[in-house]
Amino acid sequence: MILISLNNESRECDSELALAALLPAWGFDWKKIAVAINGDFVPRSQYSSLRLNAGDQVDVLAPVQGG
Amino acid sequence: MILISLNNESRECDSELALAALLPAWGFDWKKIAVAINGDFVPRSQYSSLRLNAGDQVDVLAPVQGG
Amino acid sequence: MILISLNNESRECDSELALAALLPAWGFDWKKIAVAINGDFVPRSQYSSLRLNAGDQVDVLAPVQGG
Amino acid sequence: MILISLNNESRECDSELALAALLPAWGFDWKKIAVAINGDFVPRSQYSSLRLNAGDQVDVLAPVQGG
Amino acid sequence: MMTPQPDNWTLYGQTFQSRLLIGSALYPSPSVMSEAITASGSEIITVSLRRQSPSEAGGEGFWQQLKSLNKTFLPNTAGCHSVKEAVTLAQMSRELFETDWLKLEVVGDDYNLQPDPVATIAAAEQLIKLGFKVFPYCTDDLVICQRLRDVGCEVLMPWGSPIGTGRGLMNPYNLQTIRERIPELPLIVDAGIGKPSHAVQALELGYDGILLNTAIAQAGDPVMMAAAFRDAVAAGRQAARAGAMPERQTASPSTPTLGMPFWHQQ
Amino acid sequence: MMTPQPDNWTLYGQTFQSRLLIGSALYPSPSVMSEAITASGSEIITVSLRRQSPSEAGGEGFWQQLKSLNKTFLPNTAGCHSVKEAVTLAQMSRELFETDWLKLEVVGDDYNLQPDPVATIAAAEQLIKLGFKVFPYCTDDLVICQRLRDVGCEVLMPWGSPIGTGRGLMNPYNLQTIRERIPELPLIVDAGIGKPSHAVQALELGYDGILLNTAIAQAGDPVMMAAAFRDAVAAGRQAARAGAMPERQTASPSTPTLGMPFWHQQ
Amino acid sequence: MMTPQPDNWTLYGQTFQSRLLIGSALYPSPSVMSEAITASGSEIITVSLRRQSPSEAGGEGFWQQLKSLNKTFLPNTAGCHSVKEAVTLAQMSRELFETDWLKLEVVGDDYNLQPDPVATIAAAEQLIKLGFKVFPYCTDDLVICQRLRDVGCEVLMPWGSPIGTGRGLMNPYNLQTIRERIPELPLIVDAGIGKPSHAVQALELGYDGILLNTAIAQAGDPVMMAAAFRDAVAAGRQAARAGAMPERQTASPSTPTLGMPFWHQQ
Amino acid sequence: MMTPQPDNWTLYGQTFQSRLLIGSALYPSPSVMSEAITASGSEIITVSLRRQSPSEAGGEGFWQQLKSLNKTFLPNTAGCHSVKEAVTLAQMSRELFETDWLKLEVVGDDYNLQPDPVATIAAAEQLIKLGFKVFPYCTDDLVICQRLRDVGCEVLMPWGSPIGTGRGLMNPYNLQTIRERIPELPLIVDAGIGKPSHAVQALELGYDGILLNTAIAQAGDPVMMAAAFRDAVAAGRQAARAGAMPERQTASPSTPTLGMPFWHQQ
Repeated sequence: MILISLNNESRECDSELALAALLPAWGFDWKKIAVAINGDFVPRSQYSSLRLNAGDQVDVLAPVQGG
Repeated sequence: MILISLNNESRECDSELALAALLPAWGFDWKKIAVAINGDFVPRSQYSSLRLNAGDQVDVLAPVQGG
Repeated sequence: MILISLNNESRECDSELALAALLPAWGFDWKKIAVAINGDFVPRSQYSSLRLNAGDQVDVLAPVQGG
Repeated sequence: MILISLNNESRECDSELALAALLPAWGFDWKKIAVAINGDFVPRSQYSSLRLNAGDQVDVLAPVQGG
Repeated sequence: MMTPQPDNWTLYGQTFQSRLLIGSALYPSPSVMSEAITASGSEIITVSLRRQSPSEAGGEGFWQQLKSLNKTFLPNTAGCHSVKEAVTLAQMSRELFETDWLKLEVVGDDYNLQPDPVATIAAAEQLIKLGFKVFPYCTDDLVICQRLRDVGCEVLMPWGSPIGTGRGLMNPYNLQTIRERIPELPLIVDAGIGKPSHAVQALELGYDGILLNTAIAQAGDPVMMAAAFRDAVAAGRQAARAGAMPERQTASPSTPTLGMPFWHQQ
Repeated sequence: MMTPQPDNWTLYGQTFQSRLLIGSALYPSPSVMSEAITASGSEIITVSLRRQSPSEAGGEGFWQQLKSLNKTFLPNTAGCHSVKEAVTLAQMSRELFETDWLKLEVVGDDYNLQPDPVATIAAAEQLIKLGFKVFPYCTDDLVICQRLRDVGCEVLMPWGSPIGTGRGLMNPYNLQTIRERIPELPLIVDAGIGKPSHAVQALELGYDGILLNTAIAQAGDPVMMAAAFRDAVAAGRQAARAGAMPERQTASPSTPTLGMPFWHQQ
Repeated sequence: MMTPQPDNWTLYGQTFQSRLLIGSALYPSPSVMSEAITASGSEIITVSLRRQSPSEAGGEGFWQQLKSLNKTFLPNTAGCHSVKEAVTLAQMSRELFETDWLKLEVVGDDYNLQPDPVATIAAAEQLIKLGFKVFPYCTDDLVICQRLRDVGCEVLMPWGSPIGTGRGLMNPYNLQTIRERIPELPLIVDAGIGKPSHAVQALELGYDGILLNTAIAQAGDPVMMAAAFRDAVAAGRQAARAGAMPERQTASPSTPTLGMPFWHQQ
Repeated sequence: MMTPQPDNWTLYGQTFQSRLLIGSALYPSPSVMSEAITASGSEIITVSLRRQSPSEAGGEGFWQQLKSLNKTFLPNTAGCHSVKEAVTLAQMSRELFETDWLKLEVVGDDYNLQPDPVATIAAAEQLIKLGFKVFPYCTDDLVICQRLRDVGCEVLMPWGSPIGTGRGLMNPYNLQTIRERIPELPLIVDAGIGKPSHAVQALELGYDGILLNTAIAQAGDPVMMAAAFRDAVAAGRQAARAGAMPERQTASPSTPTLGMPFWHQQ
């Protein structure tokens, strides 16, 4: 288990699991969100292969009102 | 015959004739004009009785564009 | 004695006395004020002769700041 | 002799002479002007050593009104 | 839902939908005039009277065409310089146009063509006694407006700026003061409107309508400009009813700031 | 004749009728938002991205409702303070909203929330290389606008005044200069619009459209205000096409002076 | 050379240097009032009359202090709502202040405290027959100003904006029209001046002087503000005499473009 | 008491009394230039460099005359369109005028002659590394001003309006924002000042000084206009220090209402 930050809250997670597995575990539907890690965009095509490292800053964003 | 002013042009006219007779003689259709004499309004009801005096200033007005 | 209004406050005064006598009695220095009675200006020249009537409205004014 | 441009007018000049010699020859008092060659500033300290090359663009500037 | 519920207004007991009163002068041609008036959606048209020379039937052609539009006519006393002239011309208008409505104008100065406040009040008083329904053209002076109300005017028409200048609302502060102090009467900005934005501004200030002529008649394309003003008064009126946001001194974001990414507590 | 012929405009190859772009934030409720957007006639809606906590499904409800309106979406980068943040957020928006359109905002100061001109140019250049169609939010600075054009922006969005202030067009002179010097691109006034009269003024200046949010969302009646702005942009656009009368220094009468009665030559 | 040649002006036959008329009210203390009046360089001070209760000698102290400044006094009729009140108060002022000068004020509305144009004209006419030299406080209405001139006022004092608002010149266009149409009389902007820039603007428009009170008396530092206004009227007057450059639509360089370096003909 | 206590300000460690910086161009004659500069009380004069043809000694005469005034000179880079040109011209100025002061101008557009914000920042950064004391001429953009400060400019000179237009302060809101957000640096309004009232307004906003040329040089009487601006900056500065009354929405009387006569309680 490693410690990462999810939307600025620290979380433990299994460093063996790919993002594709972590997102549903965290309660996200990948079709309704977009992801950045450490300030870099992560396209959906990488979800299945990408694994997190300790201390990673994960941003999971969803649509909101905009002006 | 007396001398009067019609719309600021001097005219001779027969002092015996009423306005009702003068207007058509001058080429006016009374239904399409309004009349003032010496700066006072003359209602149509008076056309048949009213006779002019020498020096009278007659204004015959018709509709025009307005702002 | 009669009842009059002095600067909108009711006062008793002796109807026999002239304004010239009343003003000092009321504490006014006539050189430093101007007088109106019932809304009309009363020049100083009349102070010695003028006597009040019951119900007179006396205004005694002095210089103040103005804009 | 080489061909150079002086304040955007073409001139012939002796490639052997230093700027310190050319300026008075051109009628300039070095204390009252400043010089740039090919768009680069040339400080007075270099006048005695600096020689021109064919095609050099020489700007000789003097004080004028400014806003 | 897309169209606001009917929002009529009343002038001397007569109800109208359009808040645009329009003049009939200065158009490139009578047919453009008719098209522009129709495009404007206006229901009230100003007209006037001038000396008629028997020969020329031009005036009459104009009048036949205008009558065919079936609008309400508002005769004016433009050009009158005295109470007497205005009263006489008003009486002639009433007989010929068969209406007791009157746009009262008494010119006070030939340079800025502004209304003479004192003569306008005197003329309004006489005309109201004679049974006229007076629409007084006046300056943006609260006290003059109050006096016109007190002699019996049931609508007031302060200027935006001098007629024909197209400078819009020279003094919004005065116009706003009049609106606040005379809430009970319909108020119309008359004269000086040059662009649709001026008309919108007038209605945003709470004015009930505007009266203009030159801005449409002298536009590059009068018919399209008439449609522009039709939409402008609709926009301004809805804005006044909807209630505009307050103007703020400092910026504030529209997009939510909560949940902004890439920011890391430490 | 009463309705002007179709007058579309094109943004990055896509054609639209409405000249009003509208934000989706700050409405009293989602249903009012939908009604207001519909009433505005707008075809382009701005949206954004924020951190999502799995628990709350609120955001999603909003997004489902907005999608159902079948409008074109313009994601923004509101709140970003650096080129890097803006570029990352842009890429996430492209994936999630499935559009390469982007309203580029890089905040330069947290007090007036104005765009950072230098960072905006740098970000625009990167994003265009990445294939984005950039709508840059910028100040009313001609040279900044020219540089944004030169890096490949095909539309420019100078501000009217700081976002959320509702102060309208602070500097019409600058906006007019930009219009005159950059005739080849569509120009949109973004931010600062507080009232319909501001919107009309922008289009009278020759601007192609306006983008606003607070003025409608925070109005007393957002739906009616949306209709007011719908009519305002129609009015302003027609005014620009029709060509307004020139503003004059001195008055000139609309009613003809020739044939004025009661005047006697001597 | 550094100091412009003497540039006096004349009011009812009396000559003055300073173009600033100043009120005596609203100062934090009598001593600040005296200092401020002195610092302002003003030669004409407005005063008034109110009911005196024998007890309080406060008023008298003020008056003794003011008299010691040896200025010209201009009594006002502030607060009067009718011709009758104004005429009576004027007569009392003449006797007590021993001057036939009078600043005529007849309030027309208690909200904006504006002068009543009709009553002001009537009162001016009566007072002039009674031998007064009337300084009428009026609105910025050309026709009202002309009537005041016609009844014998030899100076006119249109307002800048409502008294005490400090909004400056609400309607420069009207003020300029009055200046152009009434070149023969001295004109003073009275009321509404809030800052020295407003005073400069009034004199740049060709006005001969300004009258103010609150802007100095209620400033953070009334004495320094008085000096600011002293310099402001000097600046504005010299500007009017010197003749300002014309305002231009487009930029033009001040530094010569001829002989610009680093530019190479090809 | 009539003269305010000394109120100096400091630019790059040098102290001055006058808050007016003045240009040396566009005067009808060199002697008028000298008289005007003297009358203005200005202590800092802007100058420039141009190509010198040996023949004409005209430039030299001008320069001798200007030197004799013993003022501080501020050379400019007017006309430069690139960082390179500006840096080279700056170095030549430093050698010839024997000063490291520099008014940095990098033209961004030949129509409005506005500074190029991006190039101005880059040039300022280079010049400061080369030891120059940079006075950057910039637009009224807060973020640009902050960046100029961050690269080491110790004074900022945002424009009022485009050079030579005399339009005054086009955007007081922006200028005020810059003043509030950058309290630590002296701020000078450069370009666009047309009348003394504009100068007063700038100083009332809290600006430390103004720089102008055309408004004086092209006035009908440049010497008198110079004196007008001398008094204007004095007025504006004192106003800023004294603290102006707050602007009010509604009227309030200056003359006391208490003790108003002719009023009878019942």
